[in-house]
Amino acid sequence: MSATVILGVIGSDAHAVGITILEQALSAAGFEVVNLGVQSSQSEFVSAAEAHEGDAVLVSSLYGHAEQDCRGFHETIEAADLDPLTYIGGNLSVGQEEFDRTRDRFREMGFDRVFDSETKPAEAIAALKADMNIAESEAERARLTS
Amino acid sequence: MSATVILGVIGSDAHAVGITILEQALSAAGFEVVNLGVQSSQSEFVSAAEAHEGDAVLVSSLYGHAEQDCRGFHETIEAADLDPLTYIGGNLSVGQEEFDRTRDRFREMGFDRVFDSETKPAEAIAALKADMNIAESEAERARLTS
Amino acid sequence: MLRDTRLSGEDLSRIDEKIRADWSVEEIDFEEAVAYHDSLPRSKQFARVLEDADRPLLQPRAGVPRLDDQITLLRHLEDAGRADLLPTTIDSYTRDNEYEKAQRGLEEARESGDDTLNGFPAVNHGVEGCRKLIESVDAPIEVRHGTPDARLLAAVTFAGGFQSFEGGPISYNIPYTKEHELAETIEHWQFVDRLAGAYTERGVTINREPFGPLTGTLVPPSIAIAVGLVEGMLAATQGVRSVTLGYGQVGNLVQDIAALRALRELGEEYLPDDVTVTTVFHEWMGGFPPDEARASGVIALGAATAAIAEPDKVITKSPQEFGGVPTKEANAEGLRTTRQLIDMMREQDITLDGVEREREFVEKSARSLMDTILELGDEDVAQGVVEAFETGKLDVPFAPSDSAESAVLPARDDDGRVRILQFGDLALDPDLRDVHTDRLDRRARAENRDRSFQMVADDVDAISEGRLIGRPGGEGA
Amino acid sequence: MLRDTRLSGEDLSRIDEKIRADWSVEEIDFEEAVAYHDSLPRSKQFARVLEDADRPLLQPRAGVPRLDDQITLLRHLEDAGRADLLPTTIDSYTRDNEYEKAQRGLEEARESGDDTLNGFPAVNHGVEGCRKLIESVDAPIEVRHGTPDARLLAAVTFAGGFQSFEGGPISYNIPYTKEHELAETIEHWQFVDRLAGAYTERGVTINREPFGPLTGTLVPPSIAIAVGLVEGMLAATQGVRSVTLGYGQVGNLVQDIAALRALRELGEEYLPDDVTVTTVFHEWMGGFPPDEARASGVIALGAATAAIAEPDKVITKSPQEFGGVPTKEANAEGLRTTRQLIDMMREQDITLDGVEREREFVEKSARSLMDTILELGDEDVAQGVVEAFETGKLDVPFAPSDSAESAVLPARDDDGRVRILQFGDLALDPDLRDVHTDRLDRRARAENRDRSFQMVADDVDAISEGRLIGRPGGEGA
Repeated sequence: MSATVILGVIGSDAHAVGITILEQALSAAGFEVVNLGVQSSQSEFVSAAEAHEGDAVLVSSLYGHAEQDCRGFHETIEAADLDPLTYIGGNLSVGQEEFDRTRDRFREMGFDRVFDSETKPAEAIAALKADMNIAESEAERARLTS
Repeated sequence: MSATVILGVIGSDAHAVGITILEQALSAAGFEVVNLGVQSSQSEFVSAAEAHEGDAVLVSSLYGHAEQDCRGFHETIEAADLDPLTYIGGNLSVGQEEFDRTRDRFREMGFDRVFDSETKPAEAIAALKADMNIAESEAERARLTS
Repeated sequence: MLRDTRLSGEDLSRIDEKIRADWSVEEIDFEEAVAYHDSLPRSKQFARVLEDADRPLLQPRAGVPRLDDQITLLRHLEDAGRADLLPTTIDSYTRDNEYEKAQRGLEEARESGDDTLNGFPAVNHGVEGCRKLIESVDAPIEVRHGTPDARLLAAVTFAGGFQSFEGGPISYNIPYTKEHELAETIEHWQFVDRLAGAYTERGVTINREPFGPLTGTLVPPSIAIAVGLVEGMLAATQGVRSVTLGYGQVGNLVQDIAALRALRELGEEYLPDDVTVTTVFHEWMGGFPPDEARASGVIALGAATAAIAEPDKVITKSPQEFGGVPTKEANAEGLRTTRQLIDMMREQDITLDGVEREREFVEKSARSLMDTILELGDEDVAQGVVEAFETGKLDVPFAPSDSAESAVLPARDDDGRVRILQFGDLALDPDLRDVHTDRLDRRARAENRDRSFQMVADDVDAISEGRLIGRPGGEGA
Repeated sequence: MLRDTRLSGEDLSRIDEKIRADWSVEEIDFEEAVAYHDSLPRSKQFARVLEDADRPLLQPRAGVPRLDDQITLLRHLEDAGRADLLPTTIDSYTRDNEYEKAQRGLEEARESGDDTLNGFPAVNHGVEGCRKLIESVDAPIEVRHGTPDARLLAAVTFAGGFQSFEGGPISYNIPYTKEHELAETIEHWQFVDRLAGAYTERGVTINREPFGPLTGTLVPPSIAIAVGLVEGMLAATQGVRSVTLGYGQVGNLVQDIAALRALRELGEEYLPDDVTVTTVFHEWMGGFPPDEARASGVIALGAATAAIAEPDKVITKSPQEFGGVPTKEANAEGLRTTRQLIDMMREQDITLDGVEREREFVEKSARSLMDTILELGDEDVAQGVVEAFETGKLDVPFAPSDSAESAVLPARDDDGRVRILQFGDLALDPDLRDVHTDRLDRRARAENRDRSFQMVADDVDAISEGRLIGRPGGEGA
């Protein structure tokens, strides 16, 4: 397995803790990871997906402006003739909106999966493997859920 | 000076900390103190005032039932042909009543002075001395207010 | 004549019949009650849960008159507060054995919805009511009260499925009432303990917990420990095999940790080998600041102390302590603040300088009191403790009871530890007294004033005013 | 070329003119500004109040866009929170030097009453607005922000009467932004510090405070200390004479006390003798529990740590930390909980085992980093620190900045102390690295798992989930 995952925090958000941990977790799970870091623009994501032949793009946002920052993102990806899996996770809504509604909105925008800020890396990894049809070894499963 | 003060907690109230401290403070300030302790009845106060020729009766109540416990108290004192100073202090009202209103009610019942639960012994002593025309020495004043 | 000997089965039956004449309760079938206890899941076996825990368990205080309200309250404390052990606090009328008045209060509460009683009248709810409560929550429940004569309460609640019972002949007499004879309350509690012992012999361990904080205000640790040891010994004589010795926070970290260690060690030493000794730490029982934020600070200091000292159980306070009975939400908040601190601190290896020295001092002082008690009673602890209180050789500060001299006056030293300012006739060896006096002299010098009762008065108010030590100059100092 | 040398008066004027071209602010008359500072009462002299205190002073965080609201907020924190020192937190647009956007936000706030800015846009309020704020409260106020290029902000706020200014070229760059060059932010802060120095030379001491917590998440103490020392040295070169070195609580009592001691001692050692060094302790800067009661527990542990370690200043948190910006009431509550604990504990003599050993370890580690920095810069700390970050020899975990390698990964050891799991190129001597690795191995064995990034992930979430150490098994463990 050597699926490539593009990872970054979108917009002017500078929260680095989450993607640092996610990068480590993805690497440990056997993915090739391209970490764009914080304050990454839509075009940086798209260029990286193109250059590294990314199989998945993981967008993180923790400062409440994800919707604005992601407007037109999937159109740009399509325009570049790419078709990666796209996930987004973090504090995605402003205020006290129910997460179910938030998820629906981001699914409509084109994201394949939407996660809240309590999501553990293991969940994202399990989702990636499921969506990419990568079999988990028993050992990996045990480690990830421990 | 050897004024005699009768001291006690009225009703079924068993809070002893306050009067223990007050007893000590009064003794140190030169008063003769008869401490009836907790759970003292009106008649115990009156008998003690009679037996010890009490110049003042200090009633303490901390459990919120002072008004019921003191009903008819001043009539009983008068009936015994006594005329001591009477003070009351503690948590005198139930609920959030303004202390000014509480004071008025107990003044109407016949108490010469009414104190809240934050009152320090020094205040009660200064009041007793004022009401009994006992001069405070400079030294005492310094000690009491220190 | 009062003796520390086990009541016979005949005594037990005779007294049981007599107390049930006080108030008509259904006939209690002991065998049936034992079978009921046997039917309870292991998670409701109080002694087992407490004794097997690998971390301090948290227990709040709570009691309201109506059964359904009490169930709602306890469930909230389990769910929102994650309480490990639950309480049921009994109302004042029941504490005075005024079951008729309690009944009226309960009926009024049922009719009006208002709580005219300040706790749960377990005798009036009867065995069936108690069992419904036990069955409605997951954790084990202790009976907490303040009843000098708790015989009927014990008979009903034990049969009702409760497996832990707070109090004792000294700790529920001296700090709570004025006119009960100590010899009498000891006799009454011999029945309670014998009943607990009878269940214990049938495999239903009833946990007994002397009330450690006593008057709750600056009680010197040696006095609290001596009272707990005496009550534990009296209970053990009657067949009790699970004793939780209590101690109330004084607020000095070193002294509180030392006192809890001394309590456990002396408990192991003075109580028979077949008694399992556990300890309970009460968060500050004195006056609280009239402000929830500052009250949370007081609670947190208790929690931090517990995290380091690791008692088996912690009785929590709520941030609404100043205002009397807290809402169930505030009660759960006190639990959660306490748990957060304990869970953040208990895995840390925290060792404080001076704890061992203070522990030795507390132990020596408690031994001095215990030696006197046993000597006065010619090795009979029941007779000895009555004699000791009569002569003031054992004494409790600020005690309302005529059975105590109440001549002891405590004050904090310059480090905030509770010392003794006035000894009365307290049976402390002269070298131990000298330590107290020296420490208070040091404080007096530091504050440039005489060692006097004014320190006591200042210390009593200090924590509610935002400090530990009542320094001259008051709040702004 | 970047050098750690004092800017000339000409440089100062030239830069001053240039930065004021960014946004039209009124001409600042330095002499008039000095006279204004001279007219302030002693109680508003920040450095004097801080340096003369005999107990830890408390300071909250707070900033809203409108002047009148900021006055109301600060007065509330003074009155209801009894804050000793006050803050004014600056909005994000100002931090990005987007004064036009800040102006629009301020005007919207004035029109609508809604706060569209997340802080006080001091540049837009101008010198007069700042002075009104200074005059409206009793305590001294510090400017707190997060601005990589804070030159104009400093010019306006210093002239506006503020006498304390948080931040520095590393601490307001590496944890806050992605693309600022470190060499550039050092140059910018040389101006800020030189301006503070100019006031200082005229008798108006401007206190400077490097931002100690950095990324706020499990930062190893040696890294935080090295960054603070470098920023303090850079400031001293420009004539700053009052430096407050900062450190953020990690939650292990021994390590936090040790780190604060090391910070003070190394500060005295590395900074010139004519600099007065003070210390500030930040209550936990990581994730908070989503529950005010548990959050109060986290705050209380910080307060207890401060009571024992006695830093000169404590930056408090509020129980609403989880939810973002707290209400002013919650902010005052955090102050009062903290004060109650500090005032109950600080008179107690509390000495913990192991603090000295940990302090030595922290000091050795910080020295190892400092030696490398000075060596890389050939004794020029400015050049050295740029080189150190470029090579990863100095590094900050979880840093968003491209100027840092961010290869260091921290994790807690079995006692809850923050150790280093992955070193990247961090310039720690091998024997020091071995200690970190040993300790984490011990934890790994205790948890029966590999030493791995999973520990980091678990530890980052632990406190918000109610524990200190992220043990396997999660919340219920």
